[in-house]
Amino acid sequence: MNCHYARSGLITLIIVLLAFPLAVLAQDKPSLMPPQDFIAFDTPNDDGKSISLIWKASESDREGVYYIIYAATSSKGPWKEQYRVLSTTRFKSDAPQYFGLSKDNEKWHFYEVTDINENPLSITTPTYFKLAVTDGTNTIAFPGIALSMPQGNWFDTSKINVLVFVIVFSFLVMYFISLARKNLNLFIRHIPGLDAIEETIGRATEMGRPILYLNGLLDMSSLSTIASTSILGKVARKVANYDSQIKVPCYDPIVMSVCQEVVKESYLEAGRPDAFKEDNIFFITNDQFAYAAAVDGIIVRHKPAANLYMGYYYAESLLIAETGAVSGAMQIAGTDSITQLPFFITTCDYTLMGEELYAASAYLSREPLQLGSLKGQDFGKGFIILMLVVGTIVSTIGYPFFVNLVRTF
Amino acid sequence: MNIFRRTIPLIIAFCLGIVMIFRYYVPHQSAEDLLTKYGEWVRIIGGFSIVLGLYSLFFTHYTKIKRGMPGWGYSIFVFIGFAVMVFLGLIKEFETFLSIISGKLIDVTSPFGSWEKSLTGTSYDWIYQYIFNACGATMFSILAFYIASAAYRTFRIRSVEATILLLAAVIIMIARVPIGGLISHWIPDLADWIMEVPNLAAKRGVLLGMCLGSISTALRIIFGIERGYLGGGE
Amino acid sequence: MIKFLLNIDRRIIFILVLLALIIPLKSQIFNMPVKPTSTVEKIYKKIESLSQGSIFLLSSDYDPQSRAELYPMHIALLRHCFRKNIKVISMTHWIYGVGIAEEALKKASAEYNKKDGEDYVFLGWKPGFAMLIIGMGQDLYSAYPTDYYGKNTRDIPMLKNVASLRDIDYMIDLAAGATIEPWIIYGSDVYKFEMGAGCTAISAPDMYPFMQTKQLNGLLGGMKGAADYETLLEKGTLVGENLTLEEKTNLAREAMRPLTAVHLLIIILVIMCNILYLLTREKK
Amino acid sequence: MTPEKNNKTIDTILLIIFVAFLLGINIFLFSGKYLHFDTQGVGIVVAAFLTLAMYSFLYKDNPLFKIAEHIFVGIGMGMGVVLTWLQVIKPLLYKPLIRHAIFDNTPGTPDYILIVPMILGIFMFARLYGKTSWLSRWSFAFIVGGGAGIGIPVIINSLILKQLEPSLQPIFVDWVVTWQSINILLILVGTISVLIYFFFSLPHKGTIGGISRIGIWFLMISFGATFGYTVMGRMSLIIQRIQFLLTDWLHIIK
Repeated sequence: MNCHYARSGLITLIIVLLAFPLAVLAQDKPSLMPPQDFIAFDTPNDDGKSISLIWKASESDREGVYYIIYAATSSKGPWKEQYRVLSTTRFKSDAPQYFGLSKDNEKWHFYEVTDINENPLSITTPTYFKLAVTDGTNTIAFPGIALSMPQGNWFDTSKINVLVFVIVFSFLVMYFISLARKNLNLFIRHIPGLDAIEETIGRATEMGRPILYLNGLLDMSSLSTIASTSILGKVARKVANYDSQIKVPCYDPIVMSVCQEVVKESYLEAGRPDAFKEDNIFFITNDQFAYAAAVDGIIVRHKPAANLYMGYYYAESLLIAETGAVSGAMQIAGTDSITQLPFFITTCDYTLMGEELYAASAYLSREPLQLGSLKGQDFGKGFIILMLVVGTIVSTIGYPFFVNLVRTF
Repeated sequence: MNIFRRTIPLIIAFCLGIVMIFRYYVPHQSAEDLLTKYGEWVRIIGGFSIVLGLYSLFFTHYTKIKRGMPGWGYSIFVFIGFAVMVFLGLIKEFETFLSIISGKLIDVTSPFGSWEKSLTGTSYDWIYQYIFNACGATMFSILAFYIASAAYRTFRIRSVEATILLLAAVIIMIARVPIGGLISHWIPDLADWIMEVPNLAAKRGVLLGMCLGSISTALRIIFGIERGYLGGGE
Repeated sequence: MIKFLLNIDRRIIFILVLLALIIPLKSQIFNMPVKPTSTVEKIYKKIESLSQGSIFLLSSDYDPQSRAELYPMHIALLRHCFRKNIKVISMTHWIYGVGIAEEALKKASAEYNKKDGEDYVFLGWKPGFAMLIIGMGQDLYSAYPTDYYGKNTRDIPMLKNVASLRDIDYMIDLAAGATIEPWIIYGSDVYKFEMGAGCTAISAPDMYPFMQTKQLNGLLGGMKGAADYETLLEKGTLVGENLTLEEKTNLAREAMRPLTAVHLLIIILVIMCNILYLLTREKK
Repeated sequence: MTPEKNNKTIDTILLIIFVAFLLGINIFLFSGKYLHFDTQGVGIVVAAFLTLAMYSFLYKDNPLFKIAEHIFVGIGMGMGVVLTWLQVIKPLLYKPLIRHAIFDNTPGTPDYILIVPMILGIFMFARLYGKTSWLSRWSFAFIVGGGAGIGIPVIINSLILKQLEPSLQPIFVDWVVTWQSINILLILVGTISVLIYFFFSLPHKGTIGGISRIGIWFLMISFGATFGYTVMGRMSLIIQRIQFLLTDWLHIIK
């Protein structure tokens, strides 16, 4: 046994001795340099679970050279190797969410430590780190210890561009809303689908058939459902005036109860509280295809004169709209579900696309406050178009300024 | 009374809205917890609301049966389906109910109660597979027929726009099956180009506009301008 | 006559569609070679490049309603792995997906005589979505203390060197819903493993941006993606190697025949109705 | 007989033939040992019946479809209730709070803060009594207000900025025009023209009208492409159903 070890040791020695002059001859690689400026600190912009280690990149960084990070829970050790980092990887520039986009970041190594010895870092006592560099034969340590403690941060600076957008856009909308209070004549272009609603209701009254109104498949916290319920309010008011009937089968119980409130209110405003029937706004089920089957049944059996589909839909869109189209009803759809738009476009008489759905309630009510916010949106779009044009030109010239401005992490 | 009916809801919406906006910029763990908690609370409230749905559904079908309205017989099937599903779905949960009655705590630790890690082999699974999924998948697949008949009825060269829509659809359809590639490799290439260039551009445009629209709706809600969801003025 | 054809009873179209689906399913009509797309080739090549004994994670996040589109690629991927002696970890985020995941694994492993615990592991379902991914990234054994059959994961021979997601060589998510993004964000981005995906045809276009950013190395989109993969698998067989009967049943390529027929039918119908439409317009 | 009545008679006859046919086939399948009389065999028969009942809607609304539809609605609702209990109320409310109120020996401490969502949830019931229905507005405000706040930064971050970033690519590098340049330019033109189509405060006349027309063309290409792309997915679904009927049920195709 011993003999075996000795022999393999001897062979290794011979190989090393033989290789040594070769290594000296191949001295184009710089010799190993000690690590410099090793610092540990709490990782910025995080939830307090990690510590960042940084140190200067050196000229001796190359394939085969590794940095070794040791850690301990006390300054006296015991030290234990935690990670080996290939010296050509892990730079500060890999983590712009913490350090920004400065060119200088490429000159610093960076390692994010989240656990030592497979335990999460302590948030009450500091963790100690040592750094060494090795090329397999030589190992040089950084003369010193770095220590830090993770901390949760209260503001994420990498999201500042999002904050600026929020503020700018809120300002735009609020400004135009306040402007709209003073100036009551704001222009708004035609939305053909909405102009047709009145006609539709008239037709339904003549035929003595109900109007079917769907709210889509999302719950009350989604914006398309909110837009849809507020359109329902306006539609219901016209329905009450024409003394027609509106049926609203619902997919979500909360949406159902909001719809009941909204329609009741509209009948009250129209002076026809007696004509309001709560049973007409009812819940079916919160399963997609069971809902679709039931709505198809309603369309075939009650033969509504008009179907209004406002809100967010999934695959059931065509199941419902095609049945409606064949039943001969006039159909108006409005959805912000981009993938379902083609099916509404082909099967409905009018379709409100995306943003038009949100604009509909302003359009129908002509309330200055709502129209004002539409104006604000238009300026937002103008702003985006400007950014697209200027940004593309600037980046074509060779400055990635705008790209960095909109970069998200 | 107006305070309770209108002002307080608007204050709730305003405060929560503002807190939630600024929460986004806080990387601290507590901000993350806030979001999780809020999500759970909303789910709890939503959970209660299913009672409203049940009430509405049962009321509708009960009235149909009671008044003997046309097709009332079918309403019975709603009750049967519901009862069977709830019974089988919660059969093991009755332990919990029993424990409430008997006053002794039986702990069912798994997050899904008796479901443990799988439904395979349970009676609930039988209903899911052979009834629920049979109906759902069939309803879903009816789309195949509808998509064909919708294409036949509406893909007509009535206008420039309709023609463009038709052409794009036909090109993609032929490129998606092997025959497209056999005719010429240009067909799948063209289809990919359509997906990646004009389609991307249009979707991006719609999406950007829509985002602005939804943000402005959200702002109107937070600042109490949009009140439709509360059920009108008063 | 033209009027009649233009406003044809749609039930006639339904029957035509049904015939276009059933006839090729029973016969070999429209049997055409499939030309694989590059996104599928990338996944194939990646698995082909893995060495024996590499660890492959397959998350099958779909339920019976999307089985039609995702099951064929599920089987094809498993066959490829088992043929290459790659070890497979199978799991699902969808409770309704457990049955299918188990079925696929049993079917494919039986074809290649692979053993549970040595050549593959079925972890089953657990709740948590993103939290589960993070948990698996930190410690697989505590995220899944036991496999689906109740065996202690620490004792499973195949998992001996798989302590966390960091030890995965490649991963594919088969998704009917929105599980690919969490897998990228919480999984492959953080724990640095390469990842591909398979999804339904309708959500495939949404995945292209992730391939641009290399967060996904390839994509199997719907039935065509699976058919492409089956073609590659067949081409990749060594000369002289005999395929078993099971291997020859290519679920997706079988389906390509009716799909071709029905696509052609719709195109012909559309062309026909437009000719008729033009004729009526000229008369006016 | 009026044609309508005539039609009705035909439909009734068809229905009877159809049901008799179903019965006959299933008896044959069971007696011929194609299907076994166990949970799976019965399941397949039930599923086949429901599948055909659903498809019968393609011919016309009929009693079979109505039965299947109503069962489906009932089961769907039942599943909703089961899932609400198992996934929401039990783990989020019953275990951390209510259980403590009922039993003395529950481990852990009750999470009293959960009384707030519980009360807001109970407020929803106020909808059922006209006089107190305003209480439910508090719950609505809680859900909608929070949702709006969560949405704003997320939409800006993951939709607006994420979409803008790849849009700001250089059109050409070193003044070399390639295919890529044309594509980037086209995407830019498409995005802008679609955005202009959505301008509400400008009439669609003149230049704006022209640009928004281009926007519509882009939209139409996109809609057509999505339509064509979806066909295959939907057809795959029906192939699966056909395979179920022909293979699992009738054993015609192996």
